[in-house]
Amino acid sequence: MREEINTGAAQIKAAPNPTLVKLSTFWRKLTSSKSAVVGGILIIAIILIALIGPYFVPYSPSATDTANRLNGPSLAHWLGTDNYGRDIFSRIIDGMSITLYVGFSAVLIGMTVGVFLGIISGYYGGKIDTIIMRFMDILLAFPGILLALAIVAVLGSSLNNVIIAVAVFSVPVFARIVRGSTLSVKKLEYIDAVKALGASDARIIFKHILPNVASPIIVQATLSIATSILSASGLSFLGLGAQPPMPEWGAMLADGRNYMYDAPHVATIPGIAIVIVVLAFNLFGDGLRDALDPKMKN
Amino acid sequence: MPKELLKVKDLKQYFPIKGGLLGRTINHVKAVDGITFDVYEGETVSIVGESGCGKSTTGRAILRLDEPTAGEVEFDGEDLLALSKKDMRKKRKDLQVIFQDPYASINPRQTVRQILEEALEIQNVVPKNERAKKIADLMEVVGLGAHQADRFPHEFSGGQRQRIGIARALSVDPKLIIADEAVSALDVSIQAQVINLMKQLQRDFALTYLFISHDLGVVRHISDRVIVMYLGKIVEIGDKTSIFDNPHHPYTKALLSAIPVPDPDAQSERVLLEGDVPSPINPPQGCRFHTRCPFATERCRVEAPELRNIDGMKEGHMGACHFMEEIKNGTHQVE
Amino acid sequence: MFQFIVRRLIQTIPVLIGVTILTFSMVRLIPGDPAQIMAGESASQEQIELTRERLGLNDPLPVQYFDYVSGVVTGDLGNSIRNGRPVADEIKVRIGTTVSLAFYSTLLSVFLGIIFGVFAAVRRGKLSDTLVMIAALFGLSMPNFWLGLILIQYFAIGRDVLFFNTGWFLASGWGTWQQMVLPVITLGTAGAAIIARMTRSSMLEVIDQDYIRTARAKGVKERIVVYRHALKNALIPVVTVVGLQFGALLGGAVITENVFAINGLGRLMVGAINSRDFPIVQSGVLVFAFLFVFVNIMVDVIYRLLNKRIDLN
Amino acid sequence: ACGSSDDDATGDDTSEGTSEDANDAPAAEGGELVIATLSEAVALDPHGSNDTPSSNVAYNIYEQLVVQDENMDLQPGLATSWEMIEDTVWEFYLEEGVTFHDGTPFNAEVVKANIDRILDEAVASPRSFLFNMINEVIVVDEYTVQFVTDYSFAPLPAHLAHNGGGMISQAVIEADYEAMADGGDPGATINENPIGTGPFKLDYWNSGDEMRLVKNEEYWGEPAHLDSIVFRVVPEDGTRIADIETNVAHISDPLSPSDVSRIENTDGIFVNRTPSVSLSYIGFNVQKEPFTDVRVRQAISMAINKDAIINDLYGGAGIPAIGPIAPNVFGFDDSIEGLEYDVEAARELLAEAGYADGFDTTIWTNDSRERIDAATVVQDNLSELGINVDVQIVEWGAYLDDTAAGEHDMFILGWSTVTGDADYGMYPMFHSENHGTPGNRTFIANDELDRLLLEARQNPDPDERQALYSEAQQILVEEAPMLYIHHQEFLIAVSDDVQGLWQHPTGILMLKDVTLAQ
Amino acid sequence: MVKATDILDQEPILEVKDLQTSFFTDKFEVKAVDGVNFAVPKGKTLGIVGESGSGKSITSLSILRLIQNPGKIIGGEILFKGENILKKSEAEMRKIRGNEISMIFQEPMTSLNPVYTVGQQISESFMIHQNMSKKEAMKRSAEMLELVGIPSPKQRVKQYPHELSGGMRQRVMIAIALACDPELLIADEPTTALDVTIQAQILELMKDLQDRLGMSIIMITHDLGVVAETCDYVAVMYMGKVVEYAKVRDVFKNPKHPYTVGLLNSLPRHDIDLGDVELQVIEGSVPSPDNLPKGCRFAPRCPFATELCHEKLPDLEQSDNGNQIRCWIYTDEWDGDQEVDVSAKRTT
Ligand SMILES: Nc1ncnc2c1ncn2[C@@H]1O[C@H](COP(=O)(O)OP(=O)(O)OP(=O)(O)O)[C@@H](O)[C@H]1O
Ligand SMILES: Nc1ncnc2c1ncn2[C@@H]1O[C@H](COP(=O)(O)OP(=O)(O)OP(=O)(O)O)[C@@H](O)[C@H]1O
Ligand SMILES: [Mg+2]
Ligand SMILES: [Mg+2]
Repeated sequence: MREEINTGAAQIKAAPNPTLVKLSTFWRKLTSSKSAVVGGILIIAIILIALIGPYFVPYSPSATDTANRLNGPSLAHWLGTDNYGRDIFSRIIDGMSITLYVGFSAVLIGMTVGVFLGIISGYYGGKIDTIIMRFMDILLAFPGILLALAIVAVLGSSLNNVIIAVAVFSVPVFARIVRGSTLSVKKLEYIDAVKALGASDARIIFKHILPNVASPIIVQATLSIATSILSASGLSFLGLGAQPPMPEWGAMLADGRNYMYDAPHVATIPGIAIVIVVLAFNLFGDGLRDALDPKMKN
Repeated sequence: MPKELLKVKDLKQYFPIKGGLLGRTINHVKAVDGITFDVYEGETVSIVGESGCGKSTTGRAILRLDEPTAGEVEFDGEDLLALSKKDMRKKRKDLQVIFQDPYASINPRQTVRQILEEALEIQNVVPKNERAKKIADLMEVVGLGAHQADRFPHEFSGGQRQRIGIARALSVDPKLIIADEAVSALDVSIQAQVINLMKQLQRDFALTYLFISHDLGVVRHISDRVIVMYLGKIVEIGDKTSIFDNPHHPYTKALLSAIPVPDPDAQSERVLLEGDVPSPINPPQGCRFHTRCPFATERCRVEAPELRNIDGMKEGHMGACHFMEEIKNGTHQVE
Repeated sequence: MFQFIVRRLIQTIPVLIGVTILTFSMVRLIPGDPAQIMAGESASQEQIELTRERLGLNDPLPVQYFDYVSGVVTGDLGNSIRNGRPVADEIKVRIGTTVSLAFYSTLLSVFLGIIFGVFAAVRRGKLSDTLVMIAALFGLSMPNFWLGLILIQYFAIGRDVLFFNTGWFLASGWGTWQQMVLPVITLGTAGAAIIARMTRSSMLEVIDQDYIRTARAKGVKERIVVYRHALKNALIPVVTVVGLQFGALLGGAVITENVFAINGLGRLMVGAINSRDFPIVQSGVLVFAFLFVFVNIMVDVIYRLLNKRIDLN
Repeated sequence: ACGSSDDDATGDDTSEGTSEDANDAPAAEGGELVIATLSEAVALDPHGSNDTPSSNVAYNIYEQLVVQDENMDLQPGLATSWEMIEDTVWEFYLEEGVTFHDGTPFNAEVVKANIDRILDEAVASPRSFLFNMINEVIVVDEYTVQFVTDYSFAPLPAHLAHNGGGMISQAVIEADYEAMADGGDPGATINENPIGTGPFKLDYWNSGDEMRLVKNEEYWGEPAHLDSIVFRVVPEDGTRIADIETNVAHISDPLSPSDVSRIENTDGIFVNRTPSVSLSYIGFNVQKEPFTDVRVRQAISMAINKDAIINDLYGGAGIPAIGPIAPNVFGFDDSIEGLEYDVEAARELLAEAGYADGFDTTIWTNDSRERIDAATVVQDNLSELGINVDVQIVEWGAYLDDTAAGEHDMFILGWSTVTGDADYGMYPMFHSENHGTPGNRTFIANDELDRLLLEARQNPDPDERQALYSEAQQILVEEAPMLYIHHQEFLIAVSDDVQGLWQHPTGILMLKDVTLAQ
Repeated sequence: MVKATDILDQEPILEVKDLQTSFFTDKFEVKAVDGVNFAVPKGKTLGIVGESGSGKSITSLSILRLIQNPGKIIGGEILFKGENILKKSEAEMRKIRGNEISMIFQEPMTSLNPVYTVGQQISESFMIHQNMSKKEAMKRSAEMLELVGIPSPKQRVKQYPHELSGGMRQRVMIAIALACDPELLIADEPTTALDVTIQAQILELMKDLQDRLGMSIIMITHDLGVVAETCDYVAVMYMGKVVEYAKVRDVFKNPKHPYTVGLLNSLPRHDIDLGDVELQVIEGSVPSPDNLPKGCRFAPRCPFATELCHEKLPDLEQSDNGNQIRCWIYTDEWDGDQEVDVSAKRTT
């Protein structure tokens, strides 16, 4: 057939494993995106540091040295010391994993629940939609602090419960976004085509709608990581966040609040660390979104 | 007389319009408003008409992609509308659909193989270990070549994508295929390829087509019988030659005359219709075409015409106009 | 349009009822006894019991809920447990402050967000685009208290920071423009960042539309193409974000009010939560929810006014 | 009458800063003093609130029968003198010719009405604990009043000096009762209309924001110098500092220890330090393993470097505590030796108790900066003994609930002996009758201690009382139900323009004799 | 090389010479328009036909210099009334756009700004080019709507695009385009999105307006029926190049290029019955722009292609009937069957 010549842009003749093909195109696209590469390298670095960094830090992250408190950056303490004289550099490194854990898990939980509710709402419409979305409205209109207090009251005060509380705030955001996208995706003809093949609702939702509402989810998720870390730290003043001496960045930031004038580095350094992580994930998220979009040429 | 595969009786599809203080239904879009026709095994029936006249809605209602408001759809002797959701899913093996938009009608995230595999899996047409072969066969049948199975839709041209859609429809060995504007989006040179393919498949697999199109050239080429719709109603139905060479309804005539002929010497007498198709929310009383019909009389404004056969029409050729005889004889008087 | 607003208001009722139930049960779910907190660390048991009785805290929960809701309906929000004042008065004196704080901050967010969003979109892919978007990420990840304190240091105290005194504004209170500038910036920055991102992507979508090409084909100047033809369309999806953003602002107002010593609803609420001042918390949440819903109805109205394609009914 | 002699003493005493800078600017009558405070007053009914911000305002509006000077010694207030005429009867002689802001006279009837109100269960005053030993108030004549107590209660004058004993106009009290009869909340009328005999009157109160007092021109004693005082709520530390640095406020109360150096380095502002009558402590739940073992409690007490906490974290604002009461409180005995900081000895004790390898435990604190700081250092210090401490910050409401229920291991709290008498500082906290909410959150139950505390509060003789309290303190040091951290020092930032200010050891700002430089 | 003006009987108003427009994507250059030549006679209509992606729209946008990033006009000349448009400043260009050269786009739904009224959109042209006041412009807008046959124009000017039907929107587009009496109207598939009965109305209207206003039209379409009905000259494009440029009758009656023939052959017709024969097809599809054939662009799909065709790109040459064809068959270098009859399959 002549068409072979015409469409032979990608010279794949034999038929290798389709998942491999998918993965390799995905990889090729991902690595061809500048932002994905920069973001990816940053993320890998962050993860590596989070994993092995704590074994190489110069000081114990919880060792207080009250005689040397609130010192600015110096050779001995690269990023200075905090109000207990603890080495901020060591704490940043040591707290990386817990911070990532907080940010990630909160986003993951909020996203999972929100996406689920949003898809159900958008796909089925009608009463289900009304009920779910009204409920989301209630959540949105409800002050987060109270919700967090109540959750912790029921489940007890632990970092994990705080994560749940933070996740709950982000559910309506995801639900709204996903519902909107679902409404437009479900109108596409290919959804009707698989329906006409006899596909069940579950198959349509998970195999056909979900992947196609992925991009806004990715964008929102990468942004939410920052807000989740910050919200979690905001709760620590209610005694709900990370407990001392846990070097969770949000808590470090909040701690630094009292020394904003004399020793602004105590709050600024964890703040910058959060921004770097957020930046890394956003860059990567942008690249990921493009790579997941098959319409973008490789 | 060949067997009737599909019998549609008095099919209605109303879409609710919400509004008012409590968001209740305050009105309906009467997209399809009581149409009746049969499709015989192995033939191609086309539905033509202007945009919004209810062609697609008819197709979707038959497939139960939207649940019809009223009417009967009998397929192969079985009432489709009475089936449970689950039984309907099984039944879907026999009725397939090809859509207009070669870009929107296949999931951009699946390779051709995955698309076909999924279809086979859903209806479990062939055992798992034979699926690869079946896919390869299908690819050859639609002229794509088995080696292209692992590519993504965006790596194909529009015509090729439409072939993927056809392969997907064929994969479950259906009896009836509803083709909703299946070739409208394609360039002429590609369109011809796909039309030829569809005709060939019909011969090879004894398929029946319900072919929805607004392109009368294509319709004339592919159909055995033609249904002309206007604003949710059938205005004329008949075999292809009757409709094209001996149209009786004024709308059919206007429609045929409006199409530009690719021949600079052709001197057609054009019936120019005034205005646009009215809204299906509040369709005109009486004959729905009367607002644009050059022959409309008071009767047309009040009384809705029935489909009927008159002298000089072939058997099975029917029009829905009060004045078919008069117009034909040239004795019609517009008040 | 009137019908639409009325319908939206009716739809609000279940939401508000949901909010009252949720608040009511949550306040009672959280540990901490208002009587105990009021009495302090060193109060006798009888003392606390007496207080509980007086406050009606010993009634069965459904009775308490009913009392509360019937109070709300008849306009009687009860009295604060902490200081005995009528809840309605406590809310009345603060609501204007919080609403104006949120309003000006929204205004700032929208203004900055749109300017930067358009700027970045027009320079898509260029260095300035990247820089603006990175700045937006910074804006998003900056905690309010941090920004607030930094602004106070630099622009309220302002001494020794630059070569001249930059103490142009005041650090506390609300009323004069010198008092309002810093809190509004503090509260509005995150929103500006979000709106900038939204505006940018929305602009990028719109700028490729056919009608933009039509405008250019008419000979319209590029600046007018961008600001008149493209922006008005690009704002349509942005508007809905503004509504949600307003909700986030109300939440964020707590911290800003605290930092700038602004006597607003947010601070009242946090104080009330801490002292388990149930009547204030319940009514405060309701007011917040009502504000939120009201603003979102307004946003919908604006959305519909902007988006002529949507039928008003 | 009582005020003037104190004034001179305090004037010198307050701070060198004042006198030095005061010389440049002439002090003058009048002016408005602006105080930026952390929290707002809860109520202006002195019987209806129990918080320092309320006391700070109320102290200027209402007066008590007795006042305490900066050494916590009792001085005449609205009463010129007093005596214990029987074991259970105190007689007070009142100042004559004093009128309230509303013109009504102050007399024995008024005193009776006030005390009765505090003890009235319907009012549910949070201050009733101060006077619940009073059985009856007897009006002897217009200016003589007797208090009959259930048992002999020596510290009664000290209790009457507490600003919970502030005298409210009888007319207002009656109006308040009337309002209560109509379903109003107790104290609501008084809050609206706070009428006392004090040197200032309420001008307005914008809830949540600011409150203004104006001078009482008809004051019975020497009138105040200031025209008015504004209390503004500024919750954020940094913002209060900004306000004083930008001359928006004259006083920032309190000042965080971490900001002391900044204030000291800024021209025109100084730090005012005042030793307090309060204690900050880490309590052990003595009914919970391993704190049931006194050796464990002692070991922990000895392992903590209080000096480091005070000097490094609190900027030296306070003195290390030996026992529960501060040096300026009646009953304090400076001969008692505390447990010394000695990590080695602590290690040995712990080993003796069978915890050579330490153990895991938790320490609770609420969201107070200073308490979290202490917890963090304690956590680090104890890790040297192998004790693994999990710090948990608990929200205040829940904190009070749960510590009262005894769900804690270790916890950090404070106690202020506002009466300046050891009874207030020790009876609620250590008597086994007061487990839980009333104050004994360590759940210590020691018969000997119970006996001493009871006897000391009922014995009319100061010397005998002192002896009893010495003994009790000795027991408390040895038993170590809590780790006594420090008696803090109040820190406030004050503008150089402010002269004649001093702060009471209970934290109340003394504003009557303040003047502002023009 | 031949000149595009050669086949015209009239003065040209526009002459496009060797126009080249490319898109520079990250990986490669897409030569969307690759050396296009044609001319538009005064007062007449030139049709441009070709498959999707052949460069019709990019050609027309190039004429108005409305190519957006990453596209760029990289060569050639566009002579409008003898002046090279490509040499003009952006400000001069704006004076031409919507004033001397106007354009109608394919999608009437998306080509009108949804947030402005129809009147506002028409009057903008008047305000820009004729300095009219708002009020005056609005009045003229209503007159324009009347001109394009919209009933009760005074009310219509206040309506938004979504309140009008597709046919009416396209009339509005025409009104916008005609507002300033342009000398050249470019209509890029003006009826593709419309129903046949509406299309007939619009085509009728355009013909009528051309007769009355005497403007020149470039009619871009892929519908050969529309071409036959409205055009005087036709340029057939394939992959960024003109392959046949001829008088309209010749294209239909005596097509020369195998691609033109293929197009005509593959067209199903409603006016004649072909019986049950298969449609003649052009095999294959348009190559992707990043993988252009080396020789003749059509060679991979051409039933007559020879070695030469695959190797070398032919020029646009004058053929025996005076039209211009880009095909080796009509040249002396042709190495295939000398007797080849390209048009023989046509069954009309
Ligand atoms: N889900 C729906 N809800 C409301 N109205 C609908 C819905 N689907 C279709 N309609 C309306 O029903 C009418 C018929 O639509 P349908 O899609 O069947 O027309 P069609 O003949 O296929 O037109 P086209 O040629 O444009 O595809 C139209 O007026 C359309 O607006
Ligand atoms: N922004 C762009 N980036 C890259 N290539 C482009 C871009 N715009 C157009 N092209 C390419 O330019 C070529 C010509 O496009 P053009 O729009 O002119 O086709 P057309 O003939 O008008 O087709 P249609 O009939 O579909 O409108 C196409 O191959 C297209 O892929
Ligand atoms: Mg359709
Ligand atoms: Mg085009």
